[in-house]
Amino acid sequence: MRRQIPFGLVFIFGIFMVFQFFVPHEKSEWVYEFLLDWIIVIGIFALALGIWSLFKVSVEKIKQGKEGGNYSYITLVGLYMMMAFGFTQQTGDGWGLYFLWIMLCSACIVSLMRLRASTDSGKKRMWALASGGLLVAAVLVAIFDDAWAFFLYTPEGLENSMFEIFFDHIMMPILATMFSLLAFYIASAAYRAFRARNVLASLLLLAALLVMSRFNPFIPGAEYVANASNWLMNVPNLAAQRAIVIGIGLGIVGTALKIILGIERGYMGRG
Amino acid sequence: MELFERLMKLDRRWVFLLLIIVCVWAYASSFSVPILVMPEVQSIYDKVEGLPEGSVVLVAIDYDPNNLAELHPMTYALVEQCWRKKIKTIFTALSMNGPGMCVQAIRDITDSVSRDKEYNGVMYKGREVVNGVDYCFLGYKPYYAIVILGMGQAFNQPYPTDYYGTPLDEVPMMRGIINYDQVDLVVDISGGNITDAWISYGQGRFGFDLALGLTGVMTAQYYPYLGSGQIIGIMGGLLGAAQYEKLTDNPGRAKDGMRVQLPAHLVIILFIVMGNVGFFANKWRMKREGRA
Amino acid sequence: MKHRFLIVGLLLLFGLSSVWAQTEPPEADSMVVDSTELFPAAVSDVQVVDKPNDHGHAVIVTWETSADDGGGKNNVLRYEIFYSTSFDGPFDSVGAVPAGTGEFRHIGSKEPLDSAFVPDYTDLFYQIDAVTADPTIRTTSDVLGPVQCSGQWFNTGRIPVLVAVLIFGLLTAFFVLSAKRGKKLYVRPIGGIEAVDDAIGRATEMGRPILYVLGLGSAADVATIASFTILGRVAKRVAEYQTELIVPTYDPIVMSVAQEVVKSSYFDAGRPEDYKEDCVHFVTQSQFAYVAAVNGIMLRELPATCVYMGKFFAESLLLAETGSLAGSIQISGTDEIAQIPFFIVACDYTLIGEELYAASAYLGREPKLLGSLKAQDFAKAAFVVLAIVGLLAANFEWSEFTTLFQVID
Amino acid sequence: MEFTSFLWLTFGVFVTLCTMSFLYKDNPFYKFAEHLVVGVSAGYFVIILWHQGLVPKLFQRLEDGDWYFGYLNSSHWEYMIPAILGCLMWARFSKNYSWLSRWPMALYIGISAGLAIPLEMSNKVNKQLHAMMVEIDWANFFGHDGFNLLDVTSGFSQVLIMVGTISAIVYFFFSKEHTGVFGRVATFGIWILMIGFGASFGFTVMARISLFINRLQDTFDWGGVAFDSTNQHYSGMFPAIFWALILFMIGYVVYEIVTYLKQRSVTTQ
Repeated sequence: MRRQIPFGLVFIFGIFMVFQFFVPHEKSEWVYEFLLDWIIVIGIFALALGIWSLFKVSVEKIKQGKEGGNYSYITLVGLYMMMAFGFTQQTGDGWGLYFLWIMLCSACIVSLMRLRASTDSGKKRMWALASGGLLVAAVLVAIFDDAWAFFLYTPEGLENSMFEIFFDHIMMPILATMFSLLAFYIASAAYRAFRARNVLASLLLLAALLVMSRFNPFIPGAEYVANASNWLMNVPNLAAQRAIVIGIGLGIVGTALKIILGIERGYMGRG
Repeated sequence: MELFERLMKLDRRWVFLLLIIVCVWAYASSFSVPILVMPEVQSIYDKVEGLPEGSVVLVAIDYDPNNLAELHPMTYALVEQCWRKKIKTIFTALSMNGPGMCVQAIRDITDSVSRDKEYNGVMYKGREVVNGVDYCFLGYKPYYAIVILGMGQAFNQPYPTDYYGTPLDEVPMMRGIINYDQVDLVVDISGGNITDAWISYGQGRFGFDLALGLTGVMTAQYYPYLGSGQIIGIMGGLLGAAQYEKLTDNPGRAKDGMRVQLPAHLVIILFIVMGNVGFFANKWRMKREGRA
Repeated sequence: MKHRFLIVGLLLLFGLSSVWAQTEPPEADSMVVDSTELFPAAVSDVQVVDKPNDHGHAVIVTWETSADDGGGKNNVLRYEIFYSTSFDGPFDSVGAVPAGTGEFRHIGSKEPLDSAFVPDYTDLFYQIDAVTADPTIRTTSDVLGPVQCSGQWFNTGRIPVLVAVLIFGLLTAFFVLSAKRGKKLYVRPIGGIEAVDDAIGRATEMGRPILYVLGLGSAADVATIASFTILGRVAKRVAEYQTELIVPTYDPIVMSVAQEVVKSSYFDAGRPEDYKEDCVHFVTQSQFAYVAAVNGIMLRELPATCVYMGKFFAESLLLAETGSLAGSIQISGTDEIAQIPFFIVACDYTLIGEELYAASAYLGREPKLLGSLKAQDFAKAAFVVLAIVGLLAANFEWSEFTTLFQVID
Repeated sequence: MEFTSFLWLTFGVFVTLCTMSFLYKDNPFYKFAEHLVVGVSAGYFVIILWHQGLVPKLFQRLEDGDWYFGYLNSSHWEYMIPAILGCLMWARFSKNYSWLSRWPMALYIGISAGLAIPLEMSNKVNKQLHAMMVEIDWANFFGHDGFNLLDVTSGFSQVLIMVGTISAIVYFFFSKEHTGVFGRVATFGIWILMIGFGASFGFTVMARISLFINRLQDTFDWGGVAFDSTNQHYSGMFPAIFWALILFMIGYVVYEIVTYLKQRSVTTQ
């Protein structure tokens, strides 16, 4: 039963979605939109599992005393701060005890992590007391401070200036720099892999070299190279892409059919 | 022989180091790289250069901030060339965020034209560029296809006033300029599908000279129009912008970008070549040793 | 007699006056023409029909362009379309199209509270104005209608898709059934797939873990689902060899499914006690933060083998280069075309596009899974034949054939 | 620019450099940046998904109901179904009931697999097939102006696209060994694939280097702000902080070099 019902659900909803594509009527469209909302809502509920997993793995690293395990504190405090910023916003001009509250909560998170990570009961008790005390203090601050408030159902938190600062000056620089490392990796990958070992590797190498020289004024016949690289992008590249797209399309349809018909069951656990 | 093996198995951090050094050096220094000018860019330049003083060029600023890096340099080079040669320009912005781009460009270029400067060996005196005399900015209107068609009848039909609210009939430079018939060249600088409307509704119906400035990724798909003669030229991406900056002898951000791009590409090519030299030398040696 | 003169005189006078009147009106007429000349001819032959193959709330209006559009006075600039729910109006403007166009699709909102709402099963009336450069000078057509719009239960424009899906489904079913009956299906060996088992063996020898990256896809992407099957296979071997497995994930649902898959693989291998739930863990839903974390894992845990299967975007090269820095054997497969070149360059084995799906069937080691591969081959063969015939048809102007394959959305 | 903003800007440059240091090797600075960004970005997406996903898709739909009626008196009571399914996902927290979480997972996969079949068939197969049925430009077979095989729109190029596509499809046949004529066509197919891959690799290099130029630009801009005395909030602290970061960086580089040299002398001994 535990396995049959899920496969039944896959079959029923899969078949419905296949035929929905051919039925433009408003009623079928309504069901379609409703089902897409299901997917979104299920995905967001599952995020709690993800955050829990992140917490568990971080604590585990500290517990095992792995090298660099202490960095996990940064992860969880960062996670907590961003969430706190996103749900709060100042109500007047000043911030009141907001930063004290943030600090108290962060300390509470850290002591909770220590609580889970410690093994002997004496330490466990100490950290339990500490986190309990900090939590009470944080709740008290939250109750008695009027300078800021929680906004759960309205997006005021997105305009919290700390939320914006964390986004602009922590997230964006690191993510953009991570992306820009590609400039170096594309160079090292080219150096490492572009060797004329055989015909295929040579073709790959020559095509890449030609396109990379498309604006190089130092090589003879520069204009010809520019035209040739334009041609490479529009003719062989197009042919290659089209062939792959068709194969992928059939591959997706084939795999999805097997999933719906219950032939392919590898994605579902047993027991 | 050891040298060749080393060439093959160089630590990748040397690649990184050389690339960083080259990029930072190229970015911080002010040398210029030779830029190969393609005929499709040259033709735009020649067209503008051949226009007499007092001619009219329509520059359509149809991009928004995310394409700014590639397309802004084209606007700067082209408009500065026009204003230095005392060619009047009409600006339109048919994309939602276009006016912001256009206002910024007008402000910066006005500033630049007010100084004395030499281009291609010709000295130009700095002069005040006056709104309504040297240029007219029409602003943003939705439904670009209809606006493009409307301007074919009369500019004041889709745009009764200019961007700043002056009735178009009272703008001095628009006297005698009724529709595309009085415009000598239309340049569409665009990061989206407005280009298609300029080609089919604008050029296709009214037959004016049309040149395009496009983002790098878009460029390839518009070459067919060049072949069929519907457009007189294309500036494609940073590369096209740099070529235009070179032609107008007005180095800007695109040439700065190319100053980094070219050496960086050369470094990568150099490493590829080194790797292959090492590879073949090694193979040759192995063969020889195997025989011996 | 006297009267006769009078009558003749009157008649003459009348005649003259009529002549005078005739000469006079031309002048008046030319003045009138002057102003009517400004007005373009109205559009003709207008037809309004319910837009087919849709959810309703939409009408297609077609017309013959005005005689003064592209000819005659050539002063039509655009057509403005008006609609009303009653014959007498009032008519609301619903849009405009440039001159030269003879069709307007009035696509309304289906939300009754929306201002652009167009009701179904209600009489609708339309009017079209031919508008000149001066918006006040325009000619309005007669009121047209009534027309009613409604939603359809079948989209005829998508018949080619339905036919293709049905034929392909039948082919798949046929091959799966014949495989079930014991017919041997030959599938040629595929390089990257063979490498998976060797790579796991190598990891065991070296005592280093295996890193399995499911990519940035959600569980809604078929590529990710195909990757789950491969993960199951890998996890089973890992359990048999008692190697460590690390699966950092990008999406919580993917994490949950992957946990189930790995867990059941450990059960299958007879080592449920070795399964640790945290080997499949969640990182973050930000592309490059995820990459930063996975890169860190690679350099710290130094996996012997990295497997990348699923959907990958710009991070493909970042992962693959770091993996090669860590000295891992790398096997990749993605259906994201733009990333295939980077995997090819940086990885030891790459499954190109559909080979990813083939691998999931092939590694399952169940003959019936191979059935869909056979069906895909048949479909590809049919595709090639149809493309060649279609090309010939297009060149010999046999358009009936090519339109058979056209999908209209 | 105010001093606190400048401090944040400096922090941005600092984490940029931390991330950059990964090019050399894994080090404490990279670990700091990595762990920080994982936490912050995870929190960011929780907030975004909450405010832009859960609130409009679920809470706003149910808000006209009462929680003590189980929201069944809401005008969109049917949205309790996804809410319940979402809660079923949480059965995974328990060992004994975790099998319940397969229901929402099955729905998720079933719906998306069903969605994919006709959509992919239409976009990736039917439309591509129709796109291949083109009229070949026989009049300009060898290019539009004289003999020019590199003309993208010439008949020759059209034929080559057709032939290339078909041979690349042949390469992907799984049922037949690549031998004989079939093998030769498949070989041509993989050639086309490789040329295509090489070209798109080479084409991407420029975009990737632009990304690095952007990072350089930001860093140089930061230096500009540090010494911009026209700034009304400018004070001696600006360049002081600039030099502090630069010195810190140089110090770290020197430290790395010294440890490297020490290690080398140990290994050579």
